[in-house]
Amino acid sequence: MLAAIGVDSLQEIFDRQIPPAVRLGRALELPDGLGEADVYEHLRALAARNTSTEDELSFLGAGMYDHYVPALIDMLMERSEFLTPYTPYQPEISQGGLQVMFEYQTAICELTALPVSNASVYEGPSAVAAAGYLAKLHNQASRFVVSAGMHPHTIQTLRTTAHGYGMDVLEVPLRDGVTDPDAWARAIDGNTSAAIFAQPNFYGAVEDAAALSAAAKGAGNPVVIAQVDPIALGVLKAPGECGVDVAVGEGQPLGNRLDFGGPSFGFFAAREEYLRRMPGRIAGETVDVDGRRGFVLTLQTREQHIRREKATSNICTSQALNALAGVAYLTWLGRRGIVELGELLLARTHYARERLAGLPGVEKLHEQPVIREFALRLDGNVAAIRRRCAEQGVNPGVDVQALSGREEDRGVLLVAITERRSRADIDRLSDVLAAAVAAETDASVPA
Amino acid sequence: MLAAIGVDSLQEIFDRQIPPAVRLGRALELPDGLGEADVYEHLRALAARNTSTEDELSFLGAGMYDHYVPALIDMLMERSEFLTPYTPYQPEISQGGLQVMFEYQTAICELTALPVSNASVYEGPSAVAAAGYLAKLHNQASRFVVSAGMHPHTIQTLRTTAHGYGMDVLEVPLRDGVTDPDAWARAIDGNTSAAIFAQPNFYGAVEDAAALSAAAKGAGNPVVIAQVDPIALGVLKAPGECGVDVAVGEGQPLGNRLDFGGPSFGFFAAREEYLRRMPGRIAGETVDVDGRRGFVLTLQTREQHIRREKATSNICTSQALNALAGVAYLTWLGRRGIVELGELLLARTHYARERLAGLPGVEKLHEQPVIREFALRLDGNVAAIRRRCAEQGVNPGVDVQALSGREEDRGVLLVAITERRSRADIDRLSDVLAAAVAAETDASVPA
Amino acid sequence: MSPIDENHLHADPGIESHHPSSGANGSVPALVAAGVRASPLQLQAATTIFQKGAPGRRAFICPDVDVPVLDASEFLPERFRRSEGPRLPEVSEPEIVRHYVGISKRNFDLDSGFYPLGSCTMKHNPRLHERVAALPGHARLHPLQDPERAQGALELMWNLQGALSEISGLPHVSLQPSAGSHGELAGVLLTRAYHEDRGESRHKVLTPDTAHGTNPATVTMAGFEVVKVATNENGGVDIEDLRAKADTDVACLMLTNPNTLGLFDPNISQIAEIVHGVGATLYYDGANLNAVMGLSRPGDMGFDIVHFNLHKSFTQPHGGGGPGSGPIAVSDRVAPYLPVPVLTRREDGTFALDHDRPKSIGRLRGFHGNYGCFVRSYAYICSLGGDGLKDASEAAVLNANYLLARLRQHGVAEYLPLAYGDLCMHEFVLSGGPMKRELEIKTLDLAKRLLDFGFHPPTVYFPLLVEEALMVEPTETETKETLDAFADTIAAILREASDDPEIARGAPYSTPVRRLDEVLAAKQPVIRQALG
Amino acid sequence: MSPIDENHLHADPGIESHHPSSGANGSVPALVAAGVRASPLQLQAATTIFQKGAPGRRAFICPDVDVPVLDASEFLPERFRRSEGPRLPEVSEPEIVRHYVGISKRNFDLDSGFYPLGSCTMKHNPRLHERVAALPGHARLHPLQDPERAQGALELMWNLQGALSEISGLPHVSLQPSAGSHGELAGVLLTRAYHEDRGESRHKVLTPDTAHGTNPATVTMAGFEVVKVATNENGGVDIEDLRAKADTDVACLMLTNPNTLGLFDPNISQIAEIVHGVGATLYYDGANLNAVMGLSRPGDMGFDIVHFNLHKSFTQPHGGGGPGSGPIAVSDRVAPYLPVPVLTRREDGTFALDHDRPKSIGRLRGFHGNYGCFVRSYAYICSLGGDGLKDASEAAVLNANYLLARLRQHGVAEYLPLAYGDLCMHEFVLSGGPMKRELEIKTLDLAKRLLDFGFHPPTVYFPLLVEEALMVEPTETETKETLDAFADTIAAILREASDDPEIARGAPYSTPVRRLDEVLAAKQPVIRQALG
Ligand SMILES: Cc1ncc(COP(=O)(O)O)c(C=O)c1O
Ligand SMILES: Cc1ncc(COP(=O)(O)O)c(C=O)c1O
Repeated sequence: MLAAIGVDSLQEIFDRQIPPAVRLGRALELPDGLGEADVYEHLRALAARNTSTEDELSFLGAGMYDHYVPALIDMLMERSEFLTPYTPYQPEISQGGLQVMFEYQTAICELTALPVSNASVYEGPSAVAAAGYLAKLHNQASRFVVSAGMHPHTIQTLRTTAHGYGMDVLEVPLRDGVTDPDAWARAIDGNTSAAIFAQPNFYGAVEDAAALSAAAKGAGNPVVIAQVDPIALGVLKAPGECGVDVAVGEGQPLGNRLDFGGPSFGFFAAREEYLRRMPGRIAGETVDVDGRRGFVLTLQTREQHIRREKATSNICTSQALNALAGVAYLTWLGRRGIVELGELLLARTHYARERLAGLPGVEKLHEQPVIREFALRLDGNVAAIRRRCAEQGVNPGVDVQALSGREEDRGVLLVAITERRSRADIDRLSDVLAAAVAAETDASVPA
Repeated sequence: MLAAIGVDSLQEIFDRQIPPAVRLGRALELPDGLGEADVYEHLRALAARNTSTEDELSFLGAGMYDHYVPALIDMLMERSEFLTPYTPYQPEISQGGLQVMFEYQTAICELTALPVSNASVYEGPSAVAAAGYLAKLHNQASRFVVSAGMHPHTIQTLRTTAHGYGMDVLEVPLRDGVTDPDAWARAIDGNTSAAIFAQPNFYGAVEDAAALSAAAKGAGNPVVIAQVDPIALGVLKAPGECGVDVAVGEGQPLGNRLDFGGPSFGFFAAREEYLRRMPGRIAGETVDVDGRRGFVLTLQTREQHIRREKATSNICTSQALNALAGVAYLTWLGRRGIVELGELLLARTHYARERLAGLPGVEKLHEQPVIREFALRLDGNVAAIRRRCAEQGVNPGVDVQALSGREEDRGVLLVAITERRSRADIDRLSDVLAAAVAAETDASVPA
Repeated sequence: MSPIDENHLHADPGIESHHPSSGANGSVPALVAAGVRASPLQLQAATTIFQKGAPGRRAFICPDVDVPVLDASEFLPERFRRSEGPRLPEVSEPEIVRHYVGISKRNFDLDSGFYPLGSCTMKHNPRLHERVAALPGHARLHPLQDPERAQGALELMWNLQGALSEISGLPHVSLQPSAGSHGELAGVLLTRAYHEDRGESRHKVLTPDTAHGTNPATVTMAGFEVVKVATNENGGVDIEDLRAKADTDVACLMLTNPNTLGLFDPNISQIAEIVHGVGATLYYDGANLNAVMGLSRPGDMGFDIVHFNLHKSFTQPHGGGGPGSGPIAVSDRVAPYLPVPVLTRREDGTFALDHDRPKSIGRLRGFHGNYGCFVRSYAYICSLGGDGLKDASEAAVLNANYLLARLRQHGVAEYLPLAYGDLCMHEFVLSGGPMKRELEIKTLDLAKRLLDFGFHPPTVYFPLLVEEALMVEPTETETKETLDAFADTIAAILREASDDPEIARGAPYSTPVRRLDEVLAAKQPVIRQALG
Repeated sequence: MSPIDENHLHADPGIESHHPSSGANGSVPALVAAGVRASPLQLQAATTIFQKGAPGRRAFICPDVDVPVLDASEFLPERFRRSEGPRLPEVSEPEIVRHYVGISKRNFDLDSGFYPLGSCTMKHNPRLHERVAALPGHARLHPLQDPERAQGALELMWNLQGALSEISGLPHVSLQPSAGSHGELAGVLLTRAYHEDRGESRHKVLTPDTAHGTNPATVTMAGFEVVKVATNENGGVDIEDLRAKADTDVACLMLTNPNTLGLFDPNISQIAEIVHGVGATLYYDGANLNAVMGLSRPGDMGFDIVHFNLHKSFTQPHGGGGPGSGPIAVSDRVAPYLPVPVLTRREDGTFALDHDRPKSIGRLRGFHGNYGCFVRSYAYICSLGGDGLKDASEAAVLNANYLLARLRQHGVAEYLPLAYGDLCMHEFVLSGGPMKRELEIKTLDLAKRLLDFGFHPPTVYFPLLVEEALMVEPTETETKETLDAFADTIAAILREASDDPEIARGAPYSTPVRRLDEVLAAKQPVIRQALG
């Protein structure tokens, strides 16, 4: 090979290109390479030091949920044909991936009752930020108004990116567990670029989405953006039916593993008028020279590789494989299944909330309807109570203040229910939590 | 669908065919069906009640070994194209599976240095029985002479099947850990259909295969059959170089999981003259009508579906997928790797044997060379010693008497080494075993 | 990882040019003219892994020798050492992956299309089963682990035994046999032991002429003589012939019910009476169990011994020819002879393995049988439950009858009449005799032409007593749409043949290879890659 | 499981005949004439999952409602309820499997062949990585698990950060960004925070005209103005132009080195000096890191901020367009602004997440980043070790130069000259200008013709400043045989074009679909399946 290149040594190739001053004159200080079995053992040992949802009875949620991932999804994601290709730049040999995107877009449009969807963005919170950027491009107004009921990570992400292009972010507080409608209407005006809320909100409460949308439109002309939980959309009025312009969300609950937070995908759907400002890939239908139906990446003039500094987003690699899991999961659930699942979660979540709120030292944070998750206020130190539960193999949920850093969240526990948490599991949680709260109360009472 | 069939109900289809007397007039008494997540949980709970080689430091062997199975093998075995087809009856759409068989046969011929191989039989012990049946068909003589150094399961399996067609089985005892050469020569005569030994033998010892073969041929005209460990063949003189006629063995060490004993595969190789008496599928090369190279199942006139009662075996479904794992593993090891692995096992096994035999109350069962496994004699109750080790998370090996039921195996422990058991692991075994033997000795000494 | 090695680095670029190419991309296919569709798979010459790679390439990285190394002959005397190692391939991991992924694409499979292979029960293989079988507690469990520390596995086996017992209507189960024919061998050896224990030596076993080849082959291997029983005009056992042949030399009658014609023998009780009347046992080949689960039980029909094909009725994937699993269930009188060990449940609910069975026929293989298959089939039974299994059989029979009805349409039935019967159970057998005579294409041609349409053909030329037989088993996991498409395709091929039979005779055209010369393969067997 | 349902049972057989067919087998393809090879994939009309199935079919079996059910509106008032559920597909599990397995076969992928897509580093994806990522301790770990009970995950992240730091020569790492362009956004926002913290408001960011599209797009999104820097005749940054544009309004210069021409900029130290001289930061687009691992470090070249593409250099599989992961490494002066949380190691060796970083730019997404990708890339780094990473880069550069040499042969170089330079790093860019003029085929035609030979084409029409660009990146995991075959195929296509350019212009012929009408797709966008 060297002879063909016309050099005497491999070194010569580098010597002729990299100036000595910037050459690394030493070996990298990294451990020696290992054989496959040893790497496996090392990574297995690390995994063993994590307590997964397989190792305890977990009620953690707050954006990512321990739903069952059907085995066929693993199989599909591990097929070389889906796992290893790049973005489908050559459509003739990428019809599989492109058709998956097209089907995925169809499923997201159905879920959200909105007419257009892209083929995925990174994940939930950054999807909201991406929607905000769409609003900025759309109306060049100066402020985002967001409900304080959004996930703290979402608000933080939105602030980070909005700061880049000089946009203000104004938070509207909650009242009785949901976005305060008066404050919401007051906050929105002609300078509001987007009005953004979560459905259900971070504390599990179902917002009156239609009312929020209408109020926003009444108070100005913002793009109304909702961050929605996709599983809840089996029973919940769809964003498209509530006057929402752009619906985005975290796709993990749809057939994606927890993976300590990623990779998953963000979904992004909108009204028709926003189509040409959407970020990311969009697959579209067309025909080949022989008239066969086929799919291509379309409307690429929105994208960075064509439009460069004028692109609607800088996104390039997104989350195609995770979106495949998403559409395969929705297909697996099916038209009836998604409704049944929603009803099951409603019933179990209601049961769990009532049962736990009946314990001494435990009360509901709010009375709003909940679907898959709910917030409680505990009489005692949440971290300490959670530690006591953990000793019993139960993770009772998220310590909200630890996540949000907000003083008003002190004592708040967020409990998530999935189809994997049976009534018996909920009863066990109830017993363990009751004991933990009682013990913590005793411990904190000076003798 | 019923209208097309011309019946009024599904029931009618059965009523018209199954006499009432033999209809099951009730529901099956089985638990109700479960959703996928619940079945997963149930099977996971059962798995959790097994102590696997992932859960303890295990030196179990005696026919199946905890070698590392490379991840690419899982991927290949889970590909629909390999996992779900039937036996390749339609070669034009089964070239993948047929080529795998052809490559597998090539690899087995290379391993054994014998010119013909079939595409797999069930597993190790029944492979020996199948080889015995080949000998019976070949020479119609009346007796199998087998070394007592064969795996007890092998001898039992051979006896079970030989009894069916009225064949005697005569065991030749060991001397100094290997087949007694004098007894071997004495046992074999003109009525001996097959002379059968294991290499290495059940107690880990390397037999003088060439001498056993020559002695057998000298004393009669039996088919010489060796049951060989495939991993050991990286360093050990191959059966084909030792005068062996038929070499068979358990394929599990080649890229197959332990799976509590199956499925794995048995390999079966022989000299050319036995080709037309081989059991099972054989893939052969040919061309298609356009002259393209292709593969088919060949020499099918040996098989049950063509020859029925005159077939060389009744085998139909065998172990194609496991054989795929086998050839993929051998490919992964590669020409150099299989030798390196053999040398590593030799060195570690030697180290382990010397180290353990140096412990008080522990001695070598024999002084013969060993490759991957060795037998020790413990001063104390093996079951009790093993229990003590298990409490420390170490499984020191197989309690031979529990397996063989033979009185002379009392006190014998069989210790297997793989590339997954490092020197540090062996040192740990040594410490734990030393303590266990000492404790057992103390406990059994009357106070 | 990197396939670049010393040899390449310094090799003259020309030096390796004689090397066979590396997979899909390795060869420059003949350029095809514009507008002509080339099938890329056909353009790839089959190249084995032994023809790929280069000296020094590898995937496995051996752990360092971490113990003292002596003179090698200290470990193993020179005379026991191999002079030259086996000439295994020398390839990097990427090459291995591409090679096997590449050749996998030359396989048709159940996940890719309809596979109505009669007698094989090609039902969908749920992926859950692969997931649970791969759990380390199952997959990395050593077979000689102490039973006390393998209680989950033993419980699983116990539960599976119980389910198989309930489904078959026979009280005792052994999971040991490795596949159907291994189960047959076990069953016939049990029969031998049963008679021997009673001091009888019987030397004949009856099998109908419709029997699968493994039945007579098993009989011979178990040291018995095969006696064939005729089939009557309805496709069932010819009772008169049976009566004539059933004497006290007969050890056993082997039957499958429904039989290989897809027909349930209405005389089954009478048959059982005749066989039991002469003191013989009745053996049930369970390959066709998918027709009757929860509907009719072999034990209730009078069978003494049953084998199951977990890889058929209980959806263990076929793997291109295995693994399978062939458990057996038996009646009380045969139970004492079951293979060792026998799984038992102790008072305290724990499980143990009983080796102390003095009348046992012994072992049929190492360890406990194909446990990995048990896991999958047990998962299947848990998923479906009792009612689900019955639903599955009902749907299998419905699908078969619907497809049969569709194939009795004008344009098909004239050429491919149903061989026997009217309705069928889970499968049916057509005769290609009229087609051969009138359209001048054989069943083989029809089968090969089906390949061009993405269908796996039915089983062909079996059972032997049907001329140009075509044995169709759709299974319950196929949709009506698929059945319709298959029926339409058969009709279309027959129409095509009536225009021009050469098309079918030359088929297939679109497969990775076209019709292969099987005679050449058998005459000059090349069964391994020649190595340089 | 069974796709048979009530509806079907009683439906007239004709009723569903209007339903689209079920997958590979569902449609009766037009009968092809004998002797003509039809590509089976071309015969299948693309049918989406929404066009399959039938009412009532399903895969998911919902657990029973095991809690008291109230009046539904107790749970959720009617006005919040959806009137009609989403019209998701109604299909059984076997149909889902066949559908997606079927369409997967319409994809080309890295395990199936050579994929020299420039700038994308399509190196082999070892399967070990999928195995370890799937371990429940990683895959089922909730992101809000208490750090105390996720120490294995945090240690893995810590180790990965350390490795990336060592490889880049920059001391601080954040793993949070989701892909390369997300890393760019993080980096440019860091630059903004850095300047703002110093009381400066700079509004320009420089990018060379060879830059990847994400660079300028990012600049805009982060609220800066893009200023282009020219490329000199050697393919490097035009120093004079840079000097002219580098003023105190400039916040940052974004560069990749080697650049998108595959060339290492010999003036890199001088460039850094100029940029730092005006107080700006130097940003390293790490997409081309595969050329220099263990050989040269961005930190040592003077870069302040680097992003990595774990899905390129560190072999996280691309998944047909993600997931990826785009960690960043930064110098001390940029460190205070890193996204929260920052991973820290306590005295006792345990790990914690620090949210208390007052100067932080904040979060860029939820949770910790794409941890599943970290697992894979960390496994890769463990497998290769320091030396192995260097070997990988060396082999990548060797392979690129070898392939370049092979393409400079007679019959190719005349038509496809190297755009800039002489040697290259891990990739190189050819110009199809002469080919277009002399053979009358465009780079696009050459690319499409390659598809017929089982090769993925190189990146085309990028970088923009090269006429009819063809950007070739073979990576280190390809064999010499593959490179030779690719070079031979390019030569053969050019020869073919000199005989008849129409062939390439009409290509591809053998792919599941042929050239697609992209204009139509954009003009009348159909971006979802119309539902009945
Ligand atoms: C009727 C019948 N009996 C027995 C067998 C043999 O079963 P196996 O292949 O599992 O050995 C088969 C397999 O095709 C069969 O169809
Ligand atoms: C040079 C260069 N920069 C940046 C990117 C963007 O990376 P990502 O796709 O991970 O966002 C790419 C991806 O193709 C690239 O090639």
